[in-house]
Amino acid sequence: MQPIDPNPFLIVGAVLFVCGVVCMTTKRNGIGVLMGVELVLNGANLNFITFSRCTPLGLDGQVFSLFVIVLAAAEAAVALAIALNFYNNHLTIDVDRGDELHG
Amino acid sequence: MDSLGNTLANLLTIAWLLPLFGFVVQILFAHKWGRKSKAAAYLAIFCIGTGFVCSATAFYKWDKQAGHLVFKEAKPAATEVAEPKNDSKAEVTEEAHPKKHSGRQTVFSGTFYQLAQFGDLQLSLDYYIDSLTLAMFVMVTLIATCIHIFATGYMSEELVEDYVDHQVHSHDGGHFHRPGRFYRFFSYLSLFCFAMLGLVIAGNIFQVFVFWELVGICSYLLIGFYVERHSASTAANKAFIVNRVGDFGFIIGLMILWTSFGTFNFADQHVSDGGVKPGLFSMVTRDHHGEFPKSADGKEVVLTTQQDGHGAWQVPPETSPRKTIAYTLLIVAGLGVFGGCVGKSAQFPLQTWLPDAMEGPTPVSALVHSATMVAAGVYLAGRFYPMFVPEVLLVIAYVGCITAFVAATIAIVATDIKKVLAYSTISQLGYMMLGLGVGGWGAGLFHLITHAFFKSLMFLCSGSVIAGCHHEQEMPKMGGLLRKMPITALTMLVGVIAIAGLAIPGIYLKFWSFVPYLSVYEDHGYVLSFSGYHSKDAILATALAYTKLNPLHFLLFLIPLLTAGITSFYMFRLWFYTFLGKPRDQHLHEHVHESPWVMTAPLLVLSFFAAFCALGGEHHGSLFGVLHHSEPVHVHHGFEAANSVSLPSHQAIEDSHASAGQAALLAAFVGMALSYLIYGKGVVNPDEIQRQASGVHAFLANKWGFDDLYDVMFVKPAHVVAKFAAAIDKFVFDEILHTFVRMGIAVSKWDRKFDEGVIDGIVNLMGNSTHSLGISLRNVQTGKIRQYVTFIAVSVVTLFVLLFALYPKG
Amino acid sequence: MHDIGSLVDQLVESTKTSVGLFVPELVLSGTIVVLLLCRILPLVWRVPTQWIALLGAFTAFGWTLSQFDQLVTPSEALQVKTLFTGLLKFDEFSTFFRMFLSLFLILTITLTVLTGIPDREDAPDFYTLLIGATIGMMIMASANHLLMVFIGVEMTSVPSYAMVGFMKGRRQSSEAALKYVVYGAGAAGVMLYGISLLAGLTGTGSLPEMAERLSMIVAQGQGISDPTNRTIVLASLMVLVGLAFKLSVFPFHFWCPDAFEGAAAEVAGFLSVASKAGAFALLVRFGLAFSGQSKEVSSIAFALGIGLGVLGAATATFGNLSAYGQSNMKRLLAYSTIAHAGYMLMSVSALLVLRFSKQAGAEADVASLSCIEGLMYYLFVYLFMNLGAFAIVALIRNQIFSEELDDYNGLGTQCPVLCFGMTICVFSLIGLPPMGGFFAKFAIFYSVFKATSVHWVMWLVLAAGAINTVFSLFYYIRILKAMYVKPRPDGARKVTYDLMPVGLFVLMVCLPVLGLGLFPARFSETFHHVASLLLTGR
Amino acid sequence: MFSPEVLSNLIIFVPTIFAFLLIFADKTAVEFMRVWTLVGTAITFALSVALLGTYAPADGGIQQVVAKEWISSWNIYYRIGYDGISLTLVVLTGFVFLISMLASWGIEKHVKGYLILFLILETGVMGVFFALDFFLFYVFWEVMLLPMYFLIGIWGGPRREYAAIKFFLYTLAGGVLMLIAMLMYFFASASHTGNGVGSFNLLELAKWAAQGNVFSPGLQVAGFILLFIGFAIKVPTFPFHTWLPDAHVEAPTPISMILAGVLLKLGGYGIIRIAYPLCPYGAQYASYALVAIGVVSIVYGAFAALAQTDFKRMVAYSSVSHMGYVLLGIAVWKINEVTGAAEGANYWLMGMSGAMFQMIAHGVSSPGMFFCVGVIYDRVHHRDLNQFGGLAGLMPRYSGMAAVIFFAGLGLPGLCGFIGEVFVVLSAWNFSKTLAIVSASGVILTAGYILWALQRVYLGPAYKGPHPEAITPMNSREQAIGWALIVPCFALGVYPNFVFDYTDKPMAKLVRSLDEGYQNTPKPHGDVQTTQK
Repeated sequence: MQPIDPNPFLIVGAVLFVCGVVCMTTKRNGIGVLMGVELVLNGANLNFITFSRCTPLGLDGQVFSLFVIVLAAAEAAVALAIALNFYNNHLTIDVDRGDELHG
Repeated sequence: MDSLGNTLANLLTIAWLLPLFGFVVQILFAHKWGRKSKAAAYLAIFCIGTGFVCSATAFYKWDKQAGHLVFKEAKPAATEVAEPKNDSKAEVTEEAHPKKHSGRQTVFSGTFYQLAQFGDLQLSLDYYIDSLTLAMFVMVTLIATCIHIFATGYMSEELVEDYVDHQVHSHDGGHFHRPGRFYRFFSYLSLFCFAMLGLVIAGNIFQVFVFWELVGICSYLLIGFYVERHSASTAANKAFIVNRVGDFGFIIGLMILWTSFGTFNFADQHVSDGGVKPGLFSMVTRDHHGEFPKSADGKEVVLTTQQDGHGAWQVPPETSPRKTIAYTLLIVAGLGVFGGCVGKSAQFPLQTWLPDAMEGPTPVSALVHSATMVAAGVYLAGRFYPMFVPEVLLVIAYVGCITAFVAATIAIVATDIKKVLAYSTISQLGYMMLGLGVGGWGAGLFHLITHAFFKSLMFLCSGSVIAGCHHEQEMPKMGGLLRKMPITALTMLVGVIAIAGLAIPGIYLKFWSFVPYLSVYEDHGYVLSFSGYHSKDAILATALAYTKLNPLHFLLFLIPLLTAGITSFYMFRLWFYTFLGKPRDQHLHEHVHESPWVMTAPLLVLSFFAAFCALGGEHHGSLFGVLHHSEPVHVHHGFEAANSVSLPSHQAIEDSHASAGQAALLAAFVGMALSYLIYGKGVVNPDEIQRQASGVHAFLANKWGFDDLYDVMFVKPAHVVAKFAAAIDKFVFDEILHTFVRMGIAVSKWDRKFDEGVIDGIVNLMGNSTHSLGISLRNVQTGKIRQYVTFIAVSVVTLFVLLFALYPKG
Repeated sequence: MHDIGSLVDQLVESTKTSVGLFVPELVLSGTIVVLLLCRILPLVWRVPTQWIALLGAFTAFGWTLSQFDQLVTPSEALQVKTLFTGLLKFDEFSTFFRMFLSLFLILTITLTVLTGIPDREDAPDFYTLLIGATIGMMIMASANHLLMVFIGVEMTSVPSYAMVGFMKGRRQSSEAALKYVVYGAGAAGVMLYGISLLAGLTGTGSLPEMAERLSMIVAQGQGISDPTNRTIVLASLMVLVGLAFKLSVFPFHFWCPDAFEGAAAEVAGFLSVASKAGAFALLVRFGLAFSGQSKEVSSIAFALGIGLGVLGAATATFGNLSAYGQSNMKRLLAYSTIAHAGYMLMSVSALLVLRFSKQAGAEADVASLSCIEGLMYYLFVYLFMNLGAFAIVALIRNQIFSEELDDYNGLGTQCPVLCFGMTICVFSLIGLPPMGGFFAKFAIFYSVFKATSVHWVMWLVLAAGAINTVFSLFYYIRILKAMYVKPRPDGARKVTYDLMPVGLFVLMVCLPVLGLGLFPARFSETFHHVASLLLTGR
Repeated sequence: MFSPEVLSNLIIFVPTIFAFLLIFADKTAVEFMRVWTLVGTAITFALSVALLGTYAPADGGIQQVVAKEWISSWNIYYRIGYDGISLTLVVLTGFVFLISMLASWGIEKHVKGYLILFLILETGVMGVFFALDFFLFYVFWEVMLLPMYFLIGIWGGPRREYAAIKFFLYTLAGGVLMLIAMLMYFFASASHTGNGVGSFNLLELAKWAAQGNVFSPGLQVAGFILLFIGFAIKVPTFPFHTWLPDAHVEAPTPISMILAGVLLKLGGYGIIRIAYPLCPYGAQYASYALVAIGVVSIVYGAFAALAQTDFKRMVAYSSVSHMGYVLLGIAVWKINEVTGAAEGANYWLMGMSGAMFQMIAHGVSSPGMFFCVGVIYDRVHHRDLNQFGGLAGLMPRYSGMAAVIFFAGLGLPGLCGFIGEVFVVLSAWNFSKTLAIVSASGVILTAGYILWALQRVYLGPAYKGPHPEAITPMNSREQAIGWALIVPCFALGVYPNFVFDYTDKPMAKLVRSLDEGYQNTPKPHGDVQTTQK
């Protein structure tokens, strides 16, 4: 395997991460927020893959990303279920409408 | 301790504790005997009477030891002792050992029990018995017995289930009804006797303070005996609190003594390891010139804490550790203790409580507020005399002088019979203080004893009058009572003559030789007079000698002399006003009656003593001789100081005696004469003068023609001065007192505000601010999930930046 | 390069030994399976679900207990080792937490039995979630690898989200769950990103290896200004964010009050204690991973320690002050848990400060022992007192159908046992002797106090701790005031309840609270022992 | 009959045992429970008297009777023991609880809970007096807090919530400070215990403090300030006193009696037993400030009392004033600025002993005063000083007793209040003339507020307030309490050696060791005793 420059990949990962965070903070739609989460996780995933290639991390990195994908799926499932439940109760998935609990 | 000492201690202790026993029994059981029972009175009389017997016995035993000053057994012994008294040179050697007289011990001290001990500091209840103690004991128990008996009659109105207090009105406007409190009165009296005797027997200044407070509280209880009367309870409070002001000084004095001397004991003490610990009086000694041993710079007084081979106390050598006290501290300590005396003896400027204290029943005024408790201040000043330096004595003299004069002038205008006597008491106490202050130790205490007799007599007489007049105390409503109450009137006259100091000079005393114990005087010329003359004479003589030595302080003789005249004036005014002339209130007069024997008998007894107790005066009199026994050593020689006040020696006093005595007598006669002209003869209408003096009308010509003269020369100035003094008393001293009280209350209010506002406020503020901070923190928790997530990102960045910004370098 | 055969052998061998020591988790997993199956197996369906869950929990507890016992007694019966090729660490420390968690599981299940949440229909799901979360926490406590760190956190979180939203029909519940899941996912994402950076920079995921590499890397760099080092710090920080979220440390606590208020009290009690226990275990492990010879790494860890101390102080203060205005009991207790996390964080901070100070030596080691000991003691007491408080809130809710503080007025005479239990728990939470909370707090202050000799900031931390004890009084006392001092409103309904099981449960929770205060010696010694074993790193 | 070991443990735990058994009592058997509790307190009192009998005053040292290991890894022991200082206070505690129990008969609300808390409180107080291990001391110290909170909070007056939490807050804050000081000493002693763990043993710590080289001056000063504030809150001295009026006013009568009679003494006891012996240098360093605080408390408390219109509040402030004497007496430690040795050590000893006596005396007189307030409050249900009057006629026996007790508070010779006050004041001159004079002025103010109150309440023609029909003479239970209070008032006032016999030797020993401790402590450079005047 020929060595590659990890920096572009890492930069993309970082961008993904930041995009995810921005998405989470700006989206009012619950699904949108969850998508932001996915972006964040995948930003990290990209890092793992990159590092598995460029550092002694090796295969561990790939295993990491596999687990992350699985867990992200599980989390997404639960999150969607909760979102659905929220919708059932509030008839909206605008997260800003959930402001009964505060103070 | 030899057997005589033990005997004396035991006898006096019995006399001292019996009233306490009486008190306890009465307070616990008297209410069971019923309100109509006189048993409490009998018990109290029994206790105090037995106390008198014990005291008298003790006195007799002591006298036997000391050389038969009073009770002679054989003539030779008497002359032997009596003669050297006049020979001051012969006494020099003897007086070097103060506790010994004629080689015999006359001072006895010891300890009852120890209160506490801290290292070598110890506090105990001690006794200190010398002739002064004994004289006081006999005086107090005797007078108290008389007053107890008198009170049995006087207070008999209380022997009812339903007592009507005419001075108190209940809600519905009627008079106040309450159960009688006969037994309560006697229990308080017993407690007072106990406290007073304890004060006298006390062997250390701390113990004096203890009983000082106790007599104070008894006085409080007795003044406030009619608790329902607001004036009474206020007067009681005033008395106690004003006394406490004096005690404040007393405590400061105590603190200084305790810290500088390490002991409170008057007498030396035998400590457990066999040594002797010097008492206060042993530590402050003067040389033959009256000088203290001083340190090199002259500012410190070195205490004599080491005994030489003969048992005399002397300054320890330079090499060994010395105890010293700054001379200024000694002054402050003296002033402090005297401050206590000022309060207790109602001296200027704390005299205001005593007139108010007349709210108490009259026997109380007679016992507590004339004869005994108020005299305790004088007693203490006398007892503590060795510790007073000349500067303190000067202050004492001036205080006494001012008090005597101010009170006397006020007494001129007083119309309440008891008030007159009260002011008179204050004035006489001022005399005593003056006597002590000018170096007349014996003179001051002499007057204390004589005054006790005649003043208690007069108070009882006034009590008899008041009882006879159905609790009317205003003299303007009396008059012409002589015929209705002869015994009272005559005994009162004895008192009046005694206090005025009237005498018939030059009568030889052969006449008296049938009285066995008086035969000692038979060879000497003697003025025929009652007790007051002698003692006042002694004080004025000392004062004259003093002003000769210290011309700067000439007022210390002139004012007392003037006061002697005023005293005579107002006392006779009282007597004339009350007993002579026409009845001014016919209705009252009709119901007046002489008091029963239970009240008049004590009057007779007391009048006997008021007349004759000072027989022989200060030259040959047994009373003065007895007191003289306890005189502090240094007094005899006086004190000559170049840059300070000097004190007269006995010789100097003796030299001034004749002139002072004549002057005083003259003043007394003038006073009496004026009084007679105005009140007795009615030459001038007192009411008229009063009106003029009050300035309501213009000056009125008097038909007798003498009016103007009297008025301008005597009455008006006197009244003006009196009014002024009264006003000063009322508007200045009372005002100062009230201002202090108001200030105190204001401060306390401020204090309360401060407490509730500031301190609590700070606490509450802290509480509230944290609380409101907590509440406001709730706003951070907006409930918006998107904000929360934003916080995550912001926080991470912030923490990252912070971590680097504050990262510990290196 | 190993040949594949020996690798496989190694794997098999490792798995064999590992599985033997992993039995408790496996038992719990089996329980989950049974619970999931029970709906379709009628025979099993007849058995009440909670008994199955309890059985599993008890087995796990017993097993971990025996493991723990064998580990701490000096014998060769069990050895400290890493499991599954170094993914998990099997030592006294982790075993303690596993035991702790399974004990807590038992108590929680018992509580749910008493309160009747969930109902028969939902019970298998609920217990599945509960046990699943517990397994996640156990993994957190024994994680030895960054992957396991992430998996543990996620395994804990995901069931927790569901449990918070378990009361499906309630608006608040769904809102709380949504907030929790979004917040949790965000935090997990940040954490994961940090993990990826850390793993990438060090080239390994294993914590011990990472420590060695770190010291090498950092030593090569040019101090803190070096980009690599900065990245490492940032990455560590991001990992800590994930933990901070679990611990509800200020400023990552926002989810906590909302989630707790929305969730059932039982769930809140479970989350407040259990996830904290796992997270703290992880935090300690993660912190200790910085151990190494390098001064630079130590100084980073030291700085982190100071930072944690400040955060701890801030958390305690924030938690206590925010609790002032609360009227809902669950919300009030949520803030209280935040405050307590702050106290516990102080001891971790003290640990790092002491361990990584420049004058580190034998004395500092002894001192850092006391930090871990204090933390463990605190957690142990906290288990009982906080669970007790939440449990009583749940039990009272079943009586008065309210969790509002105002509705507690005058309850003291109506249900004395519950109120008395609450009193004990509250006094313990305040930290008054003779309750266990006092000794726990004492132990923490003790360790912070030791750290004051290293750095002055720790004085501030200590002062904050002391002041917070006073602050906390205000709102805790409000509970007591409501129950005892205020009168019961006239119209309030009478409360009747069966004394027996409830009383027993309250006793079961409160007695340890008292006992831990009166006789702390036994436990404190054990924890001391565990701490020393952990630190000597056998 | 019993060994001291058994006796002291019994004294601590008999109340708890009684409280525990009370749990099983029937809620409605109110009278039985009261008698039961009374028996419990009586037994405790009897035991404490018995223990006093076994104490040998010849030895000034502390008799340590139990030292059982409690938490070994921390070197914490269940270590109890006593000397004359603690023992007199133990007897006082037994006494005050006994009479307070008698005074508790009027409590009708939740009697069972009240009695249980009452007994637990007694255990806490006794434990504090017996504890010789700092940790144990702290534990008992805080244990008292809990029942006290409820006793005020549940059975108190209208503002009881505020008062209870204020009390709780102050005391807890003080406790936290004490905790920190405790840890400081624990660590500082680590190098001297042999096993490197540190010590909570008060005896050992005091011994090391006396050696002087163990605890640095800085530590001693810091430790002393923390400890002092902790205890001063309890005493209470200005400016930490504002909890007291509220707590007193709101607490029910028996609890006020205990609060004033016993709990305040804990502060003084803590200063004597812990703050001073552990920090001789710090104590000496702060002595001028301490004396000043004491004096300010005396005067300030008296002024505040003068301004009150609430009877109970006035009595509460009088406690502030009276307890000021305690602090003043303890603090009058003058040293020779060259040698560092105590100057006029005997005066200091006198101050200390006076303070000790004042604690006992105040422990008798101030419950008495609160009892007097309580008696009338029970009848007419108000406490406005301006709305009384004439009680002397209506309730003569009560008024007589009240007069005696208030005079004891006033410091009348022959009654207990006098000795302590006057000893303390006398000892103060040696320390500072100015402050001594100010403290002496307290006598005037005290007379002022007490007499004024007496006049307004007892004297005068008629009762002015509401419920005149409710004024009835004291019943026999109240009379018994009154007598029980009056007898020691007199006994202590006439024969103070009832106390001094027991406290003399320990106090002398304490003064000696403090003196040594200060001299042995190496002084920081440039510190030329700036605090001394």
